[in-house]
Amino acid sequence: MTSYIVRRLFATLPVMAVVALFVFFLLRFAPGDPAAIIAGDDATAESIAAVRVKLGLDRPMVEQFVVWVGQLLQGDMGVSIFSNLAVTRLIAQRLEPTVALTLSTLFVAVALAVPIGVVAAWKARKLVDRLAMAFAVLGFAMPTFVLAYILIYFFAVQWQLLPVQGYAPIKQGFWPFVESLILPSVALGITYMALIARITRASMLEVLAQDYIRTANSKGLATDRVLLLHALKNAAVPIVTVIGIGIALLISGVVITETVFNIPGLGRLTVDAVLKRDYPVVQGLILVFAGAKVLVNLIIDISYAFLDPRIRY
Amino acid sequence: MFRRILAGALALAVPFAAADVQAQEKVLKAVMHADVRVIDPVWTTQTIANIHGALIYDTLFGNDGNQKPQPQMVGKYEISPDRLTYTFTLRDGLKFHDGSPVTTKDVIASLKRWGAKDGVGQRLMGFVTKMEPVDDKTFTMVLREPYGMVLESLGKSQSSIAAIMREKDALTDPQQQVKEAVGSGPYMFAKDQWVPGSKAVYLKNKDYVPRTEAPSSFAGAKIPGVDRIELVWISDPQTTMSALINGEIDFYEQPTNDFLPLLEKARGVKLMKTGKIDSTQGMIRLNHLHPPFDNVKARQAMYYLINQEDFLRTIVGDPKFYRVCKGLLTCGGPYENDGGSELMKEYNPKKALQLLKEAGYKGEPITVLSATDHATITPATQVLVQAMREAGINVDAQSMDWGSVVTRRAKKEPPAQGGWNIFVTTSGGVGSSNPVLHTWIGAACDKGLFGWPCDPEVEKLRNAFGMAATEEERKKIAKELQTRAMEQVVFLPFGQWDTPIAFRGDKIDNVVPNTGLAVLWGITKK
Amino acid sequence: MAEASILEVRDLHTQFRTLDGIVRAVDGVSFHVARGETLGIVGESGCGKSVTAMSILRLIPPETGRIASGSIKFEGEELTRLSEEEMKRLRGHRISMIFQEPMTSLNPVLTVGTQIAENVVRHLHVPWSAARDRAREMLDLVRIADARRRLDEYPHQLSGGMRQRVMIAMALSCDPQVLIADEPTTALDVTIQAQILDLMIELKEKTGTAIVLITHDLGVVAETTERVVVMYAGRKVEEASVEALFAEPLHPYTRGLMRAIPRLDVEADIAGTRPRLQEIPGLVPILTKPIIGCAFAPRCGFATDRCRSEAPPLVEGSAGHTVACWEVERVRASA
Amino acid sequence: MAVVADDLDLPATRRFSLWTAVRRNPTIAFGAVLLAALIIMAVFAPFIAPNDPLKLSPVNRLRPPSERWWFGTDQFGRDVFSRTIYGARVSLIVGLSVAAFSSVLGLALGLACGYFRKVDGIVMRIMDGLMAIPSILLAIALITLSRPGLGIVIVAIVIPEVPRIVRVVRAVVLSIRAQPYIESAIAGGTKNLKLLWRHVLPNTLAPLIVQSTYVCASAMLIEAGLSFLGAGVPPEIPSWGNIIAQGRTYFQIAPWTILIPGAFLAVTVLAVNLLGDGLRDRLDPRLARRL
Repeated sequence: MTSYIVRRLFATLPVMAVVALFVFFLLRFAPGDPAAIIAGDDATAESIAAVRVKLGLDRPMVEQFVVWVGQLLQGDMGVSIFSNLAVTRLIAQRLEPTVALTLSTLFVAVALAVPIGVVAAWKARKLVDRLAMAFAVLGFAMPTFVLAYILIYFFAVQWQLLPVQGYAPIKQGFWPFVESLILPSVALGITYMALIARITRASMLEVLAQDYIRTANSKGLATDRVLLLHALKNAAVPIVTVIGIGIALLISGVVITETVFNIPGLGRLTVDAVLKRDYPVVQGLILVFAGAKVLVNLIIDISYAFLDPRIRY
Repeated sequence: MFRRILAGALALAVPFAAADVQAQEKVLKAVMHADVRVIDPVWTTQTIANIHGALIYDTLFGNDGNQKPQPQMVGKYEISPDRLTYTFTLRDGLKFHDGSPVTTKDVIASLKRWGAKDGVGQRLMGFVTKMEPVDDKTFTMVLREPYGMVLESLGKSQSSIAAIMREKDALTDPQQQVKEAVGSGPYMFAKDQWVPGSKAVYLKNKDYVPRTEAPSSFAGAKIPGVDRIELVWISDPQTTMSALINGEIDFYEQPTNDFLPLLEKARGVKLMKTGKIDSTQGMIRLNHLHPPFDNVKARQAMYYLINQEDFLRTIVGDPKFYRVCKGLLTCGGPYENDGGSELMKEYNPKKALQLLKEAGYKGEPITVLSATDHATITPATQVLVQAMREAGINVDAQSMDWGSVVTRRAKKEPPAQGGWNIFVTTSGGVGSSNPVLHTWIGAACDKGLFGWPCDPEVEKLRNAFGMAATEEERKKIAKELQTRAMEQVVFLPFGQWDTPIAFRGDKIDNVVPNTGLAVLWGITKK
Repeated sequence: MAEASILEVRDLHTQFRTLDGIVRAVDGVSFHVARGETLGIVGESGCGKSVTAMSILRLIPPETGRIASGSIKFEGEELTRLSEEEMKRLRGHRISMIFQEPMTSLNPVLTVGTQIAENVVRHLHVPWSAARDRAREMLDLVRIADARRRLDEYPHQLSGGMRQRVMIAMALSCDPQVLIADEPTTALDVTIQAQILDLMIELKEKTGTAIVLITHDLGVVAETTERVVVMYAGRKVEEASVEALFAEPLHPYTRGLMRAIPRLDVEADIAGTRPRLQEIPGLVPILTKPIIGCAFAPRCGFATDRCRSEAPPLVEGSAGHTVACWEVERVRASA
Repeated sequence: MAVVADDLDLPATRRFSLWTAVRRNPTIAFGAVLLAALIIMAVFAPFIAPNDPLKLSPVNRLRPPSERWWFGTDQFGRDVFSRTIYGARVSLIVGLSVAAFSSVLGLALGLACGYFRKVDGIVMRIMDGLMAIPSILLAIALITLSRPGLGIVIVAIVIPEVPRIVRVVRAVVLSIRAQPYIESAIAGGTKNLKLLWRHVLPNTLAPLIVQSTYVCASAMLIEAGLSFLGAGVPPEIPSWGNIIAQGRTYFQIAPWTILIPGAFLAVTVLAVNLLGDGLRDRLDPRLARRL
């Protein structure tokens, strides 16, 4: 197992290299001169040039790239053009909300989706199945922000049950933390619920057609045991795969959700940084996201071994 | 499995639940119009940086609610009879947040840096021949001519305040931002708790010695009212409104006008009209460098496309909060006048096009920088573009976020090479009420603001205004200036409007109307 | 007869809804199983023999199929009228079943021990530890060496023969009165086939469980069963004791099947192949259309116009030997 | 189900008729009808919409739905009904062209990767790299490369989608390549191009078509998301995303500016998804697992 993990980690190096290369040059080709932005509202051409020299933006791109990679390897992601703060610090202080939102969303999505998918597969082609799937597909079709506004309007503004916006770090107490995450996770979770519910249903349908389910039924086992143990455990691998894909997609959804609910996470940091051409921050963030994705894939792959005894590394 | 996860979650939760102890601290949560991204108020003209700066830095003078300069850091001062030599003595008890005393060295360095960067400061420094310390607490400022706006400039609240920093910070190149935000003001910046894009935190400066006079805008006693101010950034106005109604924030600086009826109805929420002249003025800026607007006839033709009611109704809606103003100086302000107003007598797109053609316009595309994410500038631009299209002008509306407009508008190249012809912006009414402080009215050619209007006559009148000794003289010059600037079309005004402050009346007290800049330090929590 | 029978199926009709119409998979089949008896049900793929087995346990998927009519009596109890809950208590307990594919009939993600023990826990209401002991006993019984270790293994760690032994252990773990074995040896090697069949016979002797052995292989029937039911196109076409059937098959279809038996007594030639089997010409009829006359008529060398227009009733050809054929006499004469 | 498959060989004769097609596949029919209606609405927008979707009318801002303005007006006094009708054009153009471009690109790259081992290594590394970047962030970054416009939005959505298509196509190609008949054809000296054209391409079409419907649906949602974040098509173009994004500030005072275009968007995405589900069930039942 350990050697497998090590091999996998090495295998991700080229991917990360591609990401790094891509991000670096993408941003260098983007219009909008960071030096002009840094130099201020009424900067002269000379002061802009001075800033450019100071940031090393006047040097050849290859040299800039090498310098950047060299710093990266030392754990230095550079300094934000706007706030003059270290990129690592900017990312670190926004990590918790995004991780919390992602996990809680995943929890909501899975907690809704798996039962829906299981029931739909169990009652395949019946009314329950049609309704469950219609709900799931509609959840997917609904733009997250529209759903978010509807939820805010009722749960926060009308009934005042939950906060409208913001994020309470877990160190401010568990309940405020949970409270601040409920609406965003539900709004975002509904979208991913659809994805997971559909794959759960499909996977369960396939499993339910298998001989060993017939065996389990021929033993007169209770329905819940057949569905939840015999079937679901077998259906788990594709479901977990999709959950993994879901985490990657979630990051995109997180950007919008963080904006609507005003959660100070990585998503908003990225959008702001891209729109303001804060190169060092964008570079750092995209690397972090890519790294996270690689990590998630690894965890998913390892989890297969726990779900299916036939898989060994 | 689930049991194990649950147990884990609880184990995590328990120690944290106990950590909720800071509840006794009095915290003001305020949502301003923008996020604090730059901590150097001198380096940038952003209003939010100025709000930030006004919390942590002190100024030599502060303009009061009537825009009269009153001493703030200065204890006593003397002006020589020829109005050329100013002697300032700092009052006692001034200390920076790091504990070091404020000395005249700090002050002079700070004024020099400010004078190199800020427009008003540059003008002031243009008259200053030398600044010299007498001792640690006293210094002199010697002028070349009897410039009349010295104290007003030092006490101004809009664009960059004349913030007094430590000497070592003030020696930073004005083109670069200062690295540390250490001032001597009523609040201290908690840089370690700053999350750019989300919130900026200020802690009460317990060592601050306020003045004894009653507070009035930027003048008088600055008494820190709470232990902690959090400037929370919420980009979505509706979310901000809901958060205020839900009691999650205490103060909302600029609620969208359409929300006012909802806020008025909400329990606990109070609205406060901003100060008399603290309105927002809408401006359409033409680029004087490139055709067709390098021709004054073409610029004047644009007046026929401005129906202020259309703009104001679109931006603001309720007539209670807006006002038609066909002048360049704030209507309601001391220098309001009708000089040049007759240029804006009618909306007539046909005539506009006809005049443009007479001025040599041949149907080439006019590049309009169209901001997509600004509460007022975005709709105003849409109204303008529609009017231009109605006239039959070939409009090339280029959409971008406001930040990009800010970058793009600095480009002097022709529109086809990344420049522009028109952009829309706004200006604070307090600054716009004074011809010297109102930098957009200037016409200093290359040295002026984007659009680069170039007219020696306008500049001459602005200088004359600064030199004027009496109020009558000033009023007279203001009218001449506005007439000339309107003829030159330094910008096209499309009206002015008020944005009330919204806050939780049930939770906070001592909110004062704005005079150019939100005053937060005095707010107390119930 | 009725008294001695533990399971009695009468005029069973099982149908499936498909987009092409209703498939009459089982179309009026009757038979009985005596206590401790071994009954063989023989037929080609698609003749409805597996559906018959599934019908007895009421495992026909309700969304597509149903028992349209008929009666299934188990120990005098009418199974078609039991609630689903009552059926569940019966399955795996008093009637159990083993399937053709040992490779796929065991759950790949659960250990062998769990799969056997859960049956015991479910029906005998004993604690898990006791059920595991029982599972180990059963593995010993089906002669799996090192049973204790095997309990914690997963199906993919076992060979095909071992898996079928596990299936048998599982099926017999609650001492059922009837064991329905649906092609239990088809997927196995010939040598393993014989071992499994021997094991089943041996266990039957030991436990007194009646066995319904469903197969397409008359050779297996000959070796294992006491009585045989031959099915074709959802109908019973012949029933007799093994001896009678092999002595004188009366239905042309049965004769056709017999010609297709792989002769175990003929040695394989050097290349390892047995002599080529003779196949029955033609195809199994389409079951969505009502079959007029004898279903086998299109493939039958004896068929007359009557065969093609009128369904033959089951008649007693000789004592205890029934057959559904209009031309019995001609068939008998041709032998 | 296994029982049926085991015991009954279903006959292969089927009479084709519209009714049986609908009955067999109600989702395809439902999705197709819905989508057709939306396309008709988009194409004939100028005849359906009662007002100019761009015309500002400050006097009539934020009017609720009424006889005069069926869906109300927005904060500029523009007719939401007309804007919604025109908005269908943008959403459908984005959805369909993203689906088309990413399919074509993905197909070409996927075929190349699956078939030519040399190409595979490099291209797949790049694809992995692209996939590692969250798609909406990649799209925003790409959009900043050029001045805003429908074209760049389409390109920016296409690029992150391509790797997903490439993967699907490549997987199919690899499995086909392993088939004995292809191996023998290669051994027999059949030209690569001919092989690809005759044997490989037809087999990739089913999963490709199914996949591209999902791409189409998600493209429309991403377009809306980009507009919401202020990085989408220029605001003067009335896309549904823009209508919602511009109305979002007014949700509590003028919910119609958000809910109505939102509902249209949801229904369109739903229709495309249903079509995709139906096609998947019909063309490639096993694809359900791979997704």
